[in-house]
Amino acid sequence: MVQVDAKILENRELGSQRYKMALSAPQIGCQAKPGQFIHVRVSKGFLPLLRRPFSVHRVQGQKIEILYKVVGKGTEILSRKKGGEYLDILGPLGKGYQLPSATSKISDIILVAGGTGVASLLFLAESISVANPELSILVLVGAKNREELLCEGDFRRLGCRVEVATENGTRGYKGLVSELLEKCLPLSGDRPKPIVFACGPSEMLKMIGKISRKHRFPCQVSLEERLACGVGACLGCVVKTKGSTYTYKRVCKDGPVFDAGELIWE
Amino acid sequence: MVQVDAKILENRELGSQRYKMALSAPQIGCQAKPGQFIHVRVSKGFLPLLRRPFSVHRVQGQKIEILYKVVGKGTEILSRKKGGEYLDILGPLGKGYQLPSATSKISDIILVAGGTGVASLLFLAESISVANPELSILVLVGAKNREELLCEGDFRRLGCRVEVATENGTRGYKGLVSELLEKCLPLSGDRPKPIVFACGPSEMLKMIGKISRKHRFPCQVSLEERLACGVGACLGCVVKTKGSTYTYKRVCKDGPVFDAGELIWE
Amino acid sequence: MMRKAKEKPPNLAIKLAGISLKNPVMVASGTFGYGEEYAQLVDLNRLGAIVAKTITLKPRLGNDPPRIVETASGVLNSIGLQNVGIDTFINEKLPFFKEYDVPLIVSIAGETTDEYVQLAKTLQGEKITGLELNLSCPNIKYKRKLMFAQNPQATHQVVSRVRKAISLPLMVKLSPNVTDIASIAKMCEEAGADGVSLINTFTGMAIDVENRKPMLRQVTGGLSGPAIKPIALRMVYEVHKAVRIPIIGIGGIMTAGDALEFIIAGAKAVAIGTGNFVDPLIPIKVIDGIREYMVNNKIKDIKSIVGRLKCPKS
Amino acid sequence: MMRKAKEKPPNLAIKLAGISLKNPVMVASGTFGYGEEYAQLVDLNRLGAIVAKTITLKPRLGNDPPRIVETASGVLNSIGLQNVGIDTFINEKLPFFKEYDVPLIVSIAGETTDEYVQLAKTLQGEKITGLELNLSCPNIKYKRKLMFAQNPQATHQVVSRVRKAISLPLMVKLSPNVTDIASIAKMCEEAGADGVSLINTFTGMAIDVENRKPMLRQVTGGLSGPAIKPIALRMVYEVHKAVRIPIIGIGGIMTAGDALEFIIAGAKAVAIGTGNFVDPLIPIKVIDGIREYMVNNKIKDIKSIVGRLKCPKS
Ligand SMILES: Cc1cc2nc3c(=O)[nH]c(=O)nc-3n(C[C@H](O)[C@H](O)[C@H](O)COP(=O)(O)OP(=O)(O)OC[C@H]3O[C@@H](n4cnc5c(N)ncnc54)[C@H](O)[C@@H]3O)c2cc1C
Ligand SMILES: Cc1cc2nc3c(=O)[nH]c(=O)nc-3n(C[C@H](O)[C@H](O)[C@H](O)COP(=O)(O)OP(=O)(O)OC[C@H]3O[C@@H](n4cnc5c(N)ncnc54)[C@H](O)[C@@H]3O)c2cc1C
Ligand SMILES: Cc1cc2nc3c(=O)[nH]c(=O)nc-3n(C[C@H](O)[C@H](O)[C@H](O)COP(=O)(O)O)c2cc1C
Ligand SMILES: Cc1cc2nc3c(=O)[nH]c(=O)nc-3n(C[C@H](O)[C@H](O)[C@H](O)COP(=O)(O)O)c2cc1C
Ligand code: FES
Ligand code: FES
Repeated sequence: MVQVDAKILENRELGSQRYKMALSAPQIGCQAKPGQFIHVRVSKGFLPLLRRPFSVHRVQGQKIEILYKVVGKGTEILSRKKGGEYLDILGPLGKGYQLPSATSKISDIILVAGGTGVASLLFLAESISVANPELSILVLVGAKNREELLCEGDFRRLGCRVEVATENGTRGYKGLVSELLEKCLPLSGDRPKPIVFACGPSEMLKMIGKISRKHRFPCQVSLEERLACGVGACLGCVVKTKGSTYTYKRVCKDGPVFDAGELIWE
Repeated sequence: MVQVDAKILENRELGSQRYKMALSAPQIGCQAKPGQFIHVRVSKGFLPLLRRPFSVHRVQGQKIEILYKVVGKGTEILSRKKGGEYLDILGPLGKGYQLPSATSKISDIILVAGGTGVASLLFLAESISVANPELSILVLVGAKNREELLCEGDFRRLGCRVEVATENGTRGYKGLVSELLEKCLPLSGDRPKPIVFACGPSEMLKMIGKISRKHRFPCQVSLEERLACGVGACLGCVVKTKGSTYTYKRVCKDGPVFDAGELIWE
Repeated sequence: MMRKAKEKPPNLAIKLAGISLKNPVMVASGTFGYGEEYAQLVDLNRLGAIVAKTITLKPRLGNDPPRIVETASGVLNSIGLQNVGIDTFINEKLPFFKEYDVPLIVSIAGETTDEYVQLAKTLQGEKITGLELNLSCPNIKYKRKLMFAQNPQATHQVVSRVRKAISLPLMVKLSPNVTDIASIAKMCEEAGADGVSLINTFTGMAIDVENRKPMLRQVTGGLSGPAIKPIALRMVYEVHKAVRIPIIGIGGIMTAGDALEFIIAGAKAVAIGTGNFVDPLIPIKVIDGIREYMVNNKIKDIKSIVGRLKCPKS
Repeated sequence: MMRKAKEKPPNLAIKLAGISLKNPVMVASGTFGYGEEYAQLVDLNRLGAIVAKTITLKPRLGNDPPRIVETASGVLNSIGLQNVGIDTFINEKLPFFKEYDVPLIVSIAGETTDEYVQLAKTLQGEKITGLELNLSCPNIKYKRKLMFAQNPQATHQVVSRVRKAISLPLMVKLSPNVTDIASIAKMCEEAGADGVSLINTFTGMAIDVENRKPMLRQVTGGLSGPAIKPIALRMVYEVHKAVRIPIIGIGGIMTAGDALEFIIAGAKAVAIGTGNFVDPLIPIKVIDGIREYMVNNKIKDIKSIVGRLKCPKS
């Protein structure tokens, strides 16, 4: 974990209020693992006051990328930044996805992305395909409509199979990506169970959590909560997890990736 | 008084953190008198919260100009605005300079400007020379150093005589512009007394007030105070003036221009 | 989204302490003068009500300047109740409102209970809609050090004595500088107030470190603006649970969303203060924004959401 | 500007309630965990002192989320004193500080006076520098509804009982949610406290108007950040006039200028809370900025400006 003033290399609009920003941050890039995030101070002043968290989307040599959607004042300010400006960032933060170990004999990998949830999953797909090229990866990408679909091509270039769901049916399966997951599951008895990694809106993750319980496959989900410190000090970002009764874990430090089975969904 | 969303036509740095901004605001331009000001919302959000006041520097057809110095967060934000953006402004506000009436037989006019105080005095010089072309105007321009001198050429083009004072002596008289005023005064008995108009830092205005009392010439000064509403409603911007004991007048409504003789300097 | 012709526009009108308001959006005392200054910029007739700058028996010069300083999302003021006094108010300021069709609530402050009663009686005969007792100005020195609104007994006494003296609708403006605002509000209710206005400013200060001097000549002043909104909102919420008389929610309202927060927390009406300085059209924008919210959320009557915060059981 | 070689660097060291601090800049309870999390980012040894997250007798799970919401220049939190409890703190958290040379002040909270005494006694034997009694957490439910720090008698009782039980330096953290903080601070002084920490958070709330639900699961939370600075500063100023024990100024400090305002108003030390979240280097930047200010203003010793506000006579 380091704090750096990172130079913005590029901040490009992808359409539908989604942006991709590249930053020069080798000190972060060399440590970052899929599912980890950076905590960004979007303004030199104090408005907004708190930093904003974004998943590491990609690491390429000296540079790291984030992929974000403008949803409020912080991301709005971010979207107006230009190449050449500097951003104060903390990272890499949090506990990322547990990659399937290269030696263990394993099953299919399914990645389920909702909206900007693709951000961390592309990094994950890249890492898996480098570490374990023989693994087949199925990626389910969901969005409201075809305009909001992200990264399909990137996943295909990595050799992943990609299926698409849009809520309004303008591309691929019409409906929620969690429904698409249930359709795609290889449930025939003798195939080994898949490992599922999911990132997206909490409603989607909750549904996927249910499906994983029902079909008993291992499932890791990446959660979003409002963060303050981002480093585990303030206890502001907790989620309920199973314990003797229950216990709270910090999204920023113990997560953002959790085993679906350990969470208590409200 | 109107509230308009005025288009920024230009926002040009003049050097040493001074900027000139031109706005398209015919509804304000057509009413504005020298010494009046506009109240500018520098940010669409709420930081800074309050508007910032700037004297009308010039009116040309559809456009009005302001001349400002970057001294804090409000002016800093203003300085980063680009032509084509819009600014929410209120104006023209306040009571401006009382122009010498065109018919009365009159004496010399002396304008004394300190720093960005020139802003309102150029508009005044223009108005006087249009209304009363036969009047001779002497302008004393003061600044910290030669780099910070403003509008000398503009005054000369209007046919004014210009004398300069810099605190470090890099141009003209070395010292304060108020000292220069005392040197320039036509004190010989039979010449009619001059009328003095002054705008600049409050220390300077205070000294000029003293000089006007000593030499008994009429003197109008334009004051600065922190404003909130700018329209006379909040009573936040008062200065002490003479009354039976004393009374408070509002810089934004009863001023910003006052007769030096009516003020109680602290 | 198209609205069908038969759909009725939402109803923003409310009754507040016996006063009928076109909508629940008022302007707060001290931030709108006596209406004249803003009349050129804002259609006064569209406002729910105007609360005039607080007046006292004698004219008051107010405090020495500087009186205003900006803070993070806030403003400190120490005006010190500068005002023309009740006689000049009645003779010179009141006639202005004759041309307008907007409820006028007159805010008064005294140094003693007797002064409040005398002010109230003097106003009883005038053409005004209601009275607001300002028991909470942080910028004047009180005999007993505390403001009226910081002292439950003093609050009860002044409210009940004014109540007995007049029949005008009677609001009481409370101070947030207290341990338990709900108990003070209850005192007002018991003493016969028709409503409570929450809140006046917080006492605060700012220092010019280069000169080691206070930024305000009076050292301390009253803090207003978005900075205080979360606390003001909590106070409205607490008072709403404690009393039945209507609440006017005040503190940092800049948008329709802010106003709706207060309404949902329990305010029947709201008032804009510092917002007027930021943009004189904020009251109008808030009214329009509330209407839009009601249309979008199919709320027919604004009264139906007053105090309707859905709290999860804990 | 060149400094002559013979000029001594300014002295930032202070004594606070018997504790020697390298400089007057501490980090506030609850915003710096138990030091571990920030140790990778900040050189802990440079800090004036660390106040650890409040601990209780038993471990506490804390409140249901959401626990954090941003407001205008502020943050509302309702953590609810989640903590590992005193035993785990001593066994697992305390050893971490052995490697560091920085005063550690441990913050404790109990539901009853007895719990405070028990906690204090347990800590008396440990390697810690001082104790802070948190009498002012707005996020837990108290038996008598009010917090200790809202009740002068309860404050006096708990402070004097803890005072008698231990010899460790003893600070008391007060609540701003009171009518008269100076009188509460006086109670602390009378009861034997070595210092007061001003202030904890203001109770506030925020509402999600689209869903008409509170933004925090617990409805209300504690407001911190620049928004509250003017009020915190005024409280320090008032308390400084009322007591002789040192004051730790807390509330919205983001810059050296903010810290200096508190010092000039009367705080002998300051603590950074929310600022740590904004930029973990704020404490260090504040220390460096204070030093620079002292050099520029030829102040040899920080103590010489504590409480030295120049007030104009009025
Ligand atoms: C670990 C982590 C990784 C993230 N990665 C990404 C990413 O790669 N790309 C991306 O676009 N977004 C990501 N987010 C979400 C992103 O941080 C928020 O969208 C952003 O902080 C919103 O800031 P804002 O100021 O624009 O919105 P605000 O004005 O603060 O709020 C706008 C809306 O967004 C919601 N919101 C704000 N913050 C959060 C949050 N932390 N979690 C959930 N909802 C929130 C609010 O409820 C509100 O409805 C991530 C969040 C976390 C916790
Ligand atoms: C009627 C009037 C006309 C003005 N005309 C001009 C003009 O034509 N050109 C120009 O450059 N400036 C003018 N000013 C001053 C200008 O309004 C301030 O410089 C500006 O508001 C500072 O805003 P800021 O946010 O950048 O500074 P802040 O961050 O608010 O403050 C920076 C510094 O400026 C001082 N300051 C801030 N506001 C004022 C104020 N209103 N009066 C005096 N000092 C202040 C503060 O004390 C502080 O030291 C005028 C002021 C008034 C009242
Ligand atoms: C400059 C100024 C003057 C004020 N004068 C008065 C007053 O005379 N009487 C009063 O009851 N409240 C007065 N107030 C308080 C406001 O009416 C309001 O209660 C407070 O500002 C909080 O609301 P806001 O955050 O929307 O400004 C004044 C506030 C300001 C900013
Ligand atoms: C997330 C959070 C947790 C806090 N937890 C505690 C706590 O456990 N004990 C305590 O005494 N104060 C606690 N505080 C209050 C701070 O120590 C401090 O008094 C307050 O935040 C005001 O300072 P600030 O504006 O610099 O944040 C907490 C504050 C925040 C924001
Ligand atoms: S954001 Fe502070 S602990 Fe997670
Ligand atoms: S700024 Fe409000 S009266 Fe002048």
